[in-house]
This record gives sequence, C-alpha cells and structure tokens, in this order.
Amino acid sequence: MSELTFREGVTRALAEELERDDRVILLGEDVGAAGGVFQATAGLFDRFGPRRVRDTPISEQAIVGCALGASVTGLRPVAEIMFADFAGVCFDQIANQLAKYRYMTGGQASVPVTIRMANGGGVGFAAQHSQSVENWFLNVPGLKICVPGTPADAYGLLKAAIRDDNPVLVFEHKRLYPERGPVPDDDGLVELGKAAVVRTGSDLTVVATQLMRQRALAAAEVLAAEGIDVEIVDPRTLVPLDLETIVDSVAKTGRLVCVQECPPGGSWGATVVAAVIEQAWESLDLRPRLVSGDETPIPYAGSLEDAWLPSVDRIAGELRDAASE
Amino acid sequence: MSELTFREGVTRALAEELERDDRVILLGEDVGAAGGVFQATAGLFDRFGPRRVRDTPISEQAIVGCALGASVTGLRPVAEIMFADFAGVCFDQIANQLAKYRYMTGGQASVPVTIRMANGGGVGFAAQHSQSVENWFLNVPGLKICVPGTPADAYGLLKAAIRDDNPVLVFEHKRLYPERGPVPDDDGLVELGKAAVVRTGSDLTVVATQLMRQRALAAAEVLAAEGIDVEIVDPRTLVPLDLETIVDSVAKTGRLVCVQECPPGGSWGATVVAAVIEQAWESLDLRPRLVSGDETPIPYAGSLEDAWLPSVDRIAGELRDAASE
Amino acid sequence: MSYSNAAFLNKHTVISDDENTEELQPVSTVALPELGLLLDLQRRMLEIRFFEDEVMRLFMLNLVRGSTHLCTGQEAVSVGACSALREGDTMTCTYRGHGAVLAMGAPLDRTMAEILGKAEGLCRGKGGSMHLTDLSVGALGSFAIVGAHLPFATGAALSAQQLETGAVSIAFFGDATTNIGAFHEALNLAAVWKLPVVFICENNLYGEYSPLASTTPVERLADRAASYAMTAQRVDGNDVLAVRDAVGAAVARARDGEGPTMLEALTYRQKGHSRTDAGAYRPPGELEEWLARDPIARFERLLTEAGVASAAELAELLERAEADVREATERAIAWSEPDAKQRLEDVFA
Amino acid sequence: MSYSNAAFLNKHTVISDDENTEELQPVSTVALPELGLLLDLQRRMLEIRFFEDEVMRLFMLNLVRGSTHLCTGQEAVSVGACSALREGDTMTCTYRGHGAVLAMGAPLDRTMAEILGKAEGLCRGKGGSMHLTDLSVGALGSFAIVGAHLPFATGAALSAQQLETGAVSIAFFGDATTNIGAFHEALNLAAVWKLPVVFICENNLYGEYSPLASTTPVERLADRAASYAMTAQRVDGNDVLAVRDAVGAAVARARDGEGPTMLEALTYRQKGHSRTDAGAYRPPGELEEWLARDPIARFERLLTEAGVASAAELAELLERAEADVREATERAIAWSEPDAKQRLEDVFA
Ligand SMILES: Cc1ncc(C[n+]2csc(CCOP(=O)(O)OP(=O)(O)O)c2C)c(N)n1
Ligand SMILES: Cc1ncc(C[n+]2csc(CCOP(=O)(O)OP(=O)(O)O)c2C)c(N)n1
Ligand SMILES: [Mg+2]
Ligand SMILES: [Mg+2]
Repeated sequence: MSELTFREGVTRALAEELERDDRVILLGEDVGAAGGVFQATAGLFDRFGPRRVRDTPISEQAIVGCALGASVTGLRPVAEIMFADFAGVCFDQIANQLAKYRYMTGGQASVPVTIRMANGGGVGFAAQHSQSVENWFLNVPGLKICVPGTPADAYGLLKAAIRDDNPVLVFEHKRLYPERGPVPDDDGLVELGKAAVVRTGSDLTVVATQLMRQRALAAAEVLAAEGIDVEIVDPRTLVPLDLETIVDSVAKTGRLVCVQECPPGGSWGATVVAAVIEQAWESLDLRPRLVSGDETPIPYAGSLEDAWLPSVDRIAGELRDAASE
Repeated sequence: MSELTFREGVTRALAEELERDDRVILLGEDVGAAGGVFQATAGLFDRFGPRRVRDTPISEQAIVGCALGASVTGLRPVAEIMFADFAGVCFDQIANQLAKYRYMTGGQASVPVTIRMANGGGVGFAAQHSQSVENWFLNVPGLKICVPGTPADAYGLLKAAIRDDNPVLVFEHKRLYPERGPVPDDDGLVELGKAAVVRTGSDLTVVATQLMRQRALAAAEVLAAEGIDVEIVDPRTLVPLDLETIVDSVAKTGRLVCVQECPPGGSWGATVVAAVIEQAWESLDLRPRLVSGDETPIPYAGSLEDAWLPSVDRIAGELRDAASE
Repeated sequence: MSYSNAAFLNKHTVISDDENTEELQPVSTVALPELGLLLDLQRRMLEIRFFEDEVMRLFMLNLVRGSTHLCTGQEAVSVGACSALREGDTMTCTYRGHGAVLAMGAPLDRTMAEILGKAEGLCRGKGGSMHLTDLSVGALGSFAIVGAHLPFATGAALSAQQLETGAVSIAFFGDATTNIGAFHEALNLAAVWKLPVVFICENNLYGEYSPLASTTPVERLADRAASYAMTAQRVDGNDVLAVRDAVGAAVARARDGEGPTMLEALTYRQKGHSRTDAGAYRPPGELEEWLARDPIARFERLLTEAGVASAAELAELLERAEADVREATERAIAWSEPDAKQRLEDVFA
Repeated sequence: MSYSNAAFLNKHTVISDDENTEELQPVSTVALPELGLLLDLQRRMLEIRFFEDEVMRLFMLNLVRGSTHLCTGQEAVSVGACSALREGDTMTCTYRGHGAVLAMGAPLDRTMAEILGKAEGLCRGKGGSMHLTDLSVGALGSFAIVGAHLPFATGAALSAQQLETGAVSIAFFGDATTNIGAFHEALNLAAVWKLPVVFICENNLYGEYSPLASTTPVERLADRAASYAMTAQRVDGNDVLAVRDAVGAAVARARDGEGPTMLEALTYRQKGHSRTDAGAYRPPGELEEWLARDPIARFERLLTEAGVASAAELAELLERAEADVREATERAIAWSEPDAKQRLEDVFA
C-alpha cells in the first residue's frame, strides 16, 4: 500500500499499463508535453516519448474516432477528453461509433478503447464544465462506465479498463483529484462490475459514487452518532452494474437511497431504483429515494452551486428522514 | 376534424406556423426543394420560398447553433435533424448550448428553437438510424421534449413547440409517419406538459409513447377480451412531465407498467417509475414494471429487430402477468 | 506485356490542379498493369454493377429492409482505388459502400446475405446494407453517419504508423461530406501526424437531393486539402486506371512516410440517392451525359481498342460476372435469418 | 482633425497576404478616426488591462471560482474590432472574453460582479468568468466549449439578413479553435448563405500549452478561409487601428450583402492560458519580444508621436482607467451573492 492522491492513482495506472503493453498509447489535448490540464499524465511524455503519449489538436471527434480505428487495428488507445462535458462534441463518435462497432460488425473485432474524462461539479466551473456526464450514456448499450470514488478505485478501475477488450468510459471526478488514500502496490485491478460495500450498516442502504460517495460517508458518520446505521454501496461501475450487491444490501436494510450529483431525470439513480424494484420489491419496507442535484443547469456562483449539489448536511437530512419514516 | 397522416399533421403544423408568424423559419438538410427526406416539409419551399425554408449543408452543429443564435436575435427557427440519431454529431449544440443559454445568461434571452427529428426503430435502418433518442436528453435540464403518438398530437405538439419560447425537441417516430388519424381543423394546440388518458381502465396503468402507445393500445384490446381492463396514459411530453395524471391513474389501478422502445438503462420509463414511487408509493399494490427494448444496439435483420422491439404480443404478455400477479 | 497497344492504356485522364489543363495526360508514376489485372478490374466493376442491380431488384421485392444506397456509375472509383492496395491495407467507406467492400474482396454471397439480413451475412445480419464490414479483407467498416469514418481511418493509419506495419488506410466519402466537422478534424489530424491515409472524395455532384453548389461555395473540393497543407489531386473517377494510378501514387507516398493525400474523384451516381429517390432534381440531359461516360463501357472500349481483349472475351467476362452475382444471390436468399437470440450477442467481447 | 501628425497614424501595419510584404503600409479603406475616438480606444484598452489585473488579484485571494482566462496583451483585437461596430451589431466570444465584452460596452462593475458570482452580475452570477453576456450592448455570449459560438454567430447574422436589420455579427476565437469541427461547419454555412458575419481569429500562437505547429501543419490560418471561398486577411493584432480598419472593412462588406470575412489577428497572450499556467512551454525570449510589442504601450507611443495627446494627458487617462476599474471592483465586491433560491430560476422562459 502507498498513500496516493486520486490523481497519482490515475498517473500510476497509466504508467504501469504503458510499461506493460506496447500497444497502449495515450492521446488527448495537452496530455503530452504539458502533462495534462489536471496533471494526470504528468511525466509520461518524458518517460514514454511523443509516439506513445500524443498531444492532439482540439478535435474531440478525431480523438475518439482515431482511438476506435486504432483499437480495431492493433493498438489499445487511452484517450483523454479533458472535461467530460466535451463528450458533447464527440457524442456521435462515442455513442454511435465506439459503442456499436462490435455489434454492427457481428462481433468481427473487439474495441479496446478507454476514454478518461474529468467529471462533475463543485469547483466553480459553471454549466459547461461541471456535469455528471456518465448519465448521458446510460441508454447507449455497448459502453462500460467506471465512476471511481477513491484513489484505489481510480487506479484499479483504470487499469482494468485499459485491459478490457471493450470501450470503457472512465469518469474522474475533478473534486477528487487531490484526495489522498491508500493504493495497493501490487496489481490492484478492480474488476469491472463489482460493487464495494464501503460501510456496513443495518438500517438503510445508500448507493453513491464519486464525490457523493465521499459525502454519503460523511453523512453516515453524522447519523452513526445519532444511532442510525447506514450501509453504503459504491457500484464503482454503472455498466456493468453489480445489482446483486445492491439487492443483497436492500434485503438486509429494507430501505434504499441513491445519492447522486446529477438531476433526477434520466439519472443512474432512477435506473438503479427501477432495477431494484424489479428484483427486490418484496425486500423494500419503504419507498426508495433519490437525493439529486436540481433540474437546472449547474450555476456558477458559490452560493448557488453549493446549494445545487447535495451537501453532507442535506444528505444526512434525507437519510435521517428515510431511516425514521 | 380532418383525417390526416402523422406526416401530414406535421406538414400542416409547419405551414400554419410559417403563415402565422414571419419570424418562423425552417432549416435543415433537404427540407427545402426536396420537401424533406420523410416528405414532412413537402410543398413548403414552393409556398414560402427559399429564405423561409432553407436547405443546409450536412452540418448539424451549424444547423443547431445557427438556430440558437437566430432565436436569440429575433427569429423562431424550426430545425430538422433528419434522423434523431444524428443528434450525436450536434449533441454539444443541443445539450451544452441550446439547453443552457438562457440559464447561463441569467435569463437575458428566451430561446424559441424547435428541433424536429425522425425517431425510433422498426423500419430496418439498423443501429445508427433507429434509436429512441429522447433518452439521450433526459438528464439535460433546459430542454422540453415532445413524443407524439398520433397525427393530432404530431400536429398540436409541434404548433405548441413552435410557439413556446424555449428549446423544444420534437421526436417524430418514423414508423408513425404514414399512420392516419383525426386532426382538429381549428388551432388544435396540445399544451406541453399535459398527458392524454388514451384508454380508461381500472386494472392496470400503462404509460407509453409514440409507437409503443399504439402497440400498448392493441395489447389492451387483446386483454380486454380476456376481461383485463387496462388504462393507458400517453404523457406526450417527457419534459415537462405530467406526473399528476400518471399518479392519479396509479391511485386508481395500483399498478404501473411503462412500455418503451428503448433499453431500460437511463430510460424515461425508469425516470417515471422512480418519480411515481416518490409520489405515490402508497398507491402501488405491486411492483412497477418496465417493458423495454434489449440492452444492445438495434440490429438490422428482420428476425432480430422484430424480437428486439416490444411487440404487441410481448406487451400483452407482460400486462397479463402484471395484472394477474 | 502481351497486349498490342499499351500506349493507349496510358492515355487516361488525370485532371490536373490547374483548371485549364483538364486533358489527357500520360501518367508515369505507376507501372502499366498486367493483362490479368486489367481484366480483373473490369470483372470487379461488372460484378458490382450486377450486384447493385440485384440489390435493387430484391429491394423492390421487399427482401431488403430499411434503405439502400447504390453506387452504380461509381464502380471505377472503388475498383481502381482498392486495386492499388496490398494485403494488410485497410479501407473504410459509407452507407454507399457495397462496391467498395466488394472491391476489397468481400465474397459476393455473404455480402448479399448481409443486405438480406441473413445469419451468414458478413455481420451476421446485424449491420445490413449500410454497415457492410469484412475485416478479413481489410474492409473495416461502412459507416452510416456522414463523415464519422474519417476519424476512424486516421486510427487505422495510426496503428500502421505506430506498429510499423507499412499498411495504408484509405477512406471513401462523398462530396457533401466535406461540409461536416468530422471531415475537418480527421484531415487535420492526419496531416499533423503525417499518417499513412488516403482520403478519397467521390464527387458525384449531389448530397442526397442537393447539388454541391447549394451547400458550399467551393467547387473544387480537392482545394480543401490546402487547409491541412495536404497534397491533393483531382482525378477522373470514371476512369478506373486513372483512379488506380492516383491512389497508387498516394499510397506509395503514404507508405514512404510522406503523409496523407486527398483525392477528389469526379464521378456520378447514376441512380437515386436511395431507393425512394427518382432524381427529379437532375437538370435535363445530365444523367444522359454521364451515362455516356459510364466507367464500365469506357473501360470496355479501352480494352478492345488497346487489343487487350476481344469483344467476345469481354462478353464472356460480363456473362461470368452476371452469373456469379446471380448464383451468389441465390445462395444468399437460400440462407436463413439469424435466430432471434443472436440479437443479444456481440455487444461486448 | 485637431492633432498634428495625422499621417503617422495611418502608418500602422497591415499584414498582407503575401508573406514577403509584412511591412508598414498605408490603410485607406477607413476614414481616420477622430481624436475622441483615439483616446477612447486607449482608455478601453487600459480598462481591460487593469480589469484583468484585478481579476488575477481577486483570483489569488480566492474570490473568483473555477478558472479564469485573461486576455492581457490581446486588448487591441477586442477594442479595435468592437470599435468598428455600430449599435445593433452583435458579438460572440469565448471563455477568454472579458476584454471583448467590455469592449462592447458592458459595465465594468457588473462584469466584475459576474466573475465574482454576485447577484448583480451580468448573468446574475449564473455564468461567471467563462460566460459573460450582456445582451443590452450586443455581447451575445461567451462560450466555454471551443468553437461552439461560431454556429451561434451565423445565427445572429441570419437574423440580420432575414429581418433586414443591417446588423453585422462578429465572433472572436483562438488559433487552436480552427481545428475543431464547428469552425468548419460555421464558416461554410456563413459562406454559402452569404451571411453578414466576421470571424476574427486571435492567433496568440498557443492553444492552452500547445504551440500552433504541434496541432496543425498550417501556419497562416487565414488561408483556411479559402476552403469556403471566403475573403480573408491577416492583420497585426497588436495594432488597434489596424484591427479597427480591417474589421471595419469586413463589416462594411458584410453590411453591403457581400458576405462573411475571416480575419486573422496576430497577437500574443502575455499571461498563462488560465490561472494555473506559468507558461513553461514558451521559448526563451518570446514573451519579452511580444511585451516589446505590447499594444497599449505601442498605441501610447503612437498617440504622443502623432501629437494626439501629451504624456501628461495619457498618464491621466491611465490613472482614470485604473481608478474606474478599482472603484468598479470595489462596488462589485460589496454586492451580495445571489440567494440560493435563484438557482432554480431562468431555466425556462
Ligand atoms: C451526420 C449525418 N447527417 C445526415 C445524414 C443523412 N445523409 C445520408 S447520405 C447524405 C448525403 C451525403 O452526400 P455525399 O457525401 O455527397 O455522399 P453520396 O451519398 O453522394 O455518396 C445525407 C445527408 C447522415 N447519414 N449523417
Ligand atoms: C471542445 C473543447 N475542447 C477543449 C476545450 C479546452 N480548452 C479550453 S481553451 C482551449 C485552447 C483554445 O485555444 P485557442 O483556440 O488558441 O484560444 P486561446 O485560449 O488561445 O484564446 C482548450 C483546449 C474546450 N473548452 N472545448
Ligand atoms: Mg455526393
Ligand atoms: Mg490561442
């Protein structure tokens, strides 16, 4: 175990996979000489050279499409889309090309592409640089979706993503980059599709990812002091979704709350609620709840954004309600 | 009342709004001289001329962005994105620009843009021309979303969309274009955010839109013969969502099934289930269900696509199950 | 060389970059093709022509779903270009890609089977007419979103560059595709990374029902390559040897590490954009003019005039092609549709 | 004209399209500006300079959230261009748009208030540094997705054309933005519809940390206009009068129905890309070289040498600008943050 930041976890995963497999390459805007806008690729250009770590033009469609074409012909590209919100300008390449290539060709090729994107709000970047973009891709079969919430998961999921033979989107929450935590020194792969029970508890099941996992944990500590015992499950990947672990937890607690940073419409939380209801209706003692951001774009001002994002206080309040209903 | 096809309903709505308001213009690929790939704009170029009905290059980003800029400066553009799936190439313009412009500017302008798109499967167009694209935009606040299922709704929602001062996406299901039905001869506007109770019944509430509304109706007739009495609610717009009408129906029937053509993950059906649970948990006698397409891209071959899309048979089976559980 | 009038064969048209010199010029860069190859080119073009006729016939019989986009009249571009490739090279194309995929060597029967949505189809019936793909012959995909394959083509070229395979990636696309963002991004990326890729624009004068001039003020699309400091050339797209030479030269440059090329092949789509299109927008006489320049008839004349083959030999070639397509189609029709369960396969590896 | 050496003022640099003639040339198209205007241009540039310094200071004090992108060194482009507009004309720009928005006449205090996330901000605190917008002065928006505003700018021009308002739409964007798809689509649409829009590329040599040459093989970005048969010109972006003249001429053409123009203004970003950037990638000496060409110092020299204003008068102008910015900033700081409830407003009209 080493103590690393989330950002260092990402960098280490990239370095190890570049080292391990010549076919792995990185590409993206300023990922090379500059080490990435979030410094997540710092040092890799010097170490692996400009052919393996490639600076691109501001051409996200070309970045993703190039990664797809390269993956079908022998490389294992890891593309960076600087802010996840820029997935908008290459949405076709991700949703219509990358996600569907294998299927449309009847399985003729595998598509080992990883796309890393800085995700989420809470840092004052306003409406076009703060979204929880994983939710844009939930209705697009063919993509795996990673949503790490700790340095160890950032490291372990990214490595697993790079070794996976399918397109994997990895969302790195920008508020988490500086967060520290233990990261295993051995391979430390985190299997895609395996949730983590982050905290065991008997009163209530909370499902949360990324920044909200951290806030849910803090809220759980608040409630623990009040005698409410919260279980927290972090699915870590939304596709594939480890529904079993969630359902098992709900079977124990009878109560489900999904805590998410995005608006409720079309959210992963709504998807989880619908799926749990389908499989574990009998286990539910009370209505499942969503704790979400507002149904508005994300505002800039601190007073607005702070109110927009579910805070530890608000989460604690909702969990208290749910536990005592 | 006239008897019109869905397509004619669209054309009539466009003609009337072009006539009514000089600021209304149409733009899109081959919407002009050729009358549209689906012939939904047939005759309008001859009638209103090349300045009001504009053929564009194959440049969807430019089409949507141009519509946005024009809307802020005095026009009321109606853009056509030929196949809804092409929203992928202009996703940024729709989700990051159009949806957020008013909010990010603190309400300085309204954004009266309508985007029409041919949506959905069932016609053998394969994975890149068959998706239920409304689901891509559910987590993007700032857009209204129309999903007409009849000629009257195609007509009335489109007119309401064009007169609305906000961005409205109108999804026209391509399987429905040739379908006939009564269309009111007066203004016939359909208010955005008002569901229609398409069939009243007491055993089961079905929520369905577009092609699935038609199939759900057919399935309900099958079940009626078996003594099962199905109520069908068509929300007609997903944003704003008329939750009240759905909740009222569920209060009566105690059972909810959403029938949709898309995969379940991130679907509007999951969103409706989560919202109904939030508001009407006590009313539900049984677990709400989703009837959906598969979690795969949409296949080409008839034998595959027919199995992929919920059929009348499959819907009837699921409703029978739900009613008798 | 065993045929009598080789010099004649060298007199095909290369349209130079200077507007005023669109005349016959000898092409020197590529060695004169051998007899077998010449007949092969004609056979392939004929197969594609008959194939598209069959597709249309089957479409009318309701055996083809959705839409279909024929390349009739543009066979010389597909066949000329793909004949300049070697094993390991790759090709991407569009929904109008039947000809390109066949030109790479995809089997007639399994290609037709895909269009018919059969389990034996190239893509197991999942792709259909717009997504024909046969990786085993380097046909990496037919893409139905305009321009979406151009970034893909740069990726195949990146692999070639990075893995030092010596392979070249070519991509076919239409005139109207030069107006979409992905075109711009892909050409720029290819240029700045000096990727071994050849972008082949099939200028058939229309994007769907819109003539080029209504969607861009630029007439010579090859000029757009200048925005990427990229070498470009216009070529007579109805002259199979001219295309072969131009592509051959571009491919050779790419293999030598000299980077990408854009070619603009001037040609004409003899049928409508898709099945529903009767072509009402064509000015009178235009179709007839282009029919007179039909690439297959032209090459046939050339072959006879050059003494490569007799009229009888060419008639036999034609009959064989027709028969091959007919038999392949019969096989394809006889194959069964995929089992419904197969729709759940091939999502993830 | 009341100043003594008018001819001198006319000797600003226009960079001609011929590489070899980048020298001082008289500009004739635009009438010589009046005294008041000349001082106005300098005042605006000074205000922007001080404004950006204040933003940086406030950023360091943690009063500005997220990121911020200063236009220090590029003031002559914003000010010169916007001074060539008349009422009703519109402007769109980028995250690096403080200067452009101020140049259109947005109030210093409410602009600063927006950057500070105050309720009195131009956008009620919802937009922030990257989304400054003031419709009342024609500043239609600052866009944070590279290239996304170029289609928007064509839309504003379409309204002008369709509603026959005579208005012109201008759009500022960076050199690296010419590599993204939306740039290509917007310029083509503008050209084919002959829209009254002027695309002003601020070539400051870098996109974030990447020098231009690493992301495109094209050095003269104005050349890209040829892909749209669009008129284009390079201009010294650190010469406020040269910019004003070039934009003025383009705007006049646009108003006359002659369609769009692309201008490439050569300039330099004297600060990092955003707050976190120390500019390690700059070759030694480059910054110094450009500091020597600072647009404000240069124009000050010009004004004194031309006898337009004395050193003392210019010093007073500077002090006044500084004081205005300081006072506006103080007001902005004093204003309150928006009430949390306001986050739920302004989604729909
Ligand atoms: C992004 C996108 N927009 C629109 C379409 C619809 N569409 C299909 S083919 C076509 C015309 C393309 O014309 P061109 O590039 O000249 O190729 P051609 O069909 O002539 O071979 C259009 C507009 C599409 N498939 N993708
Ligand atoms: C689509 C998109 N990709 C990437 C970015 C991140 N980004 C912001 S500014 C910038 C550089 C832009 O460079 P240039 O166009 O030269 O403008 P400058 O910043 O120099 O004014 C990049 C890559 C973005 N905002 N949007
Ligand atoms: Mg064409
Ligand atoms: Mg720049």
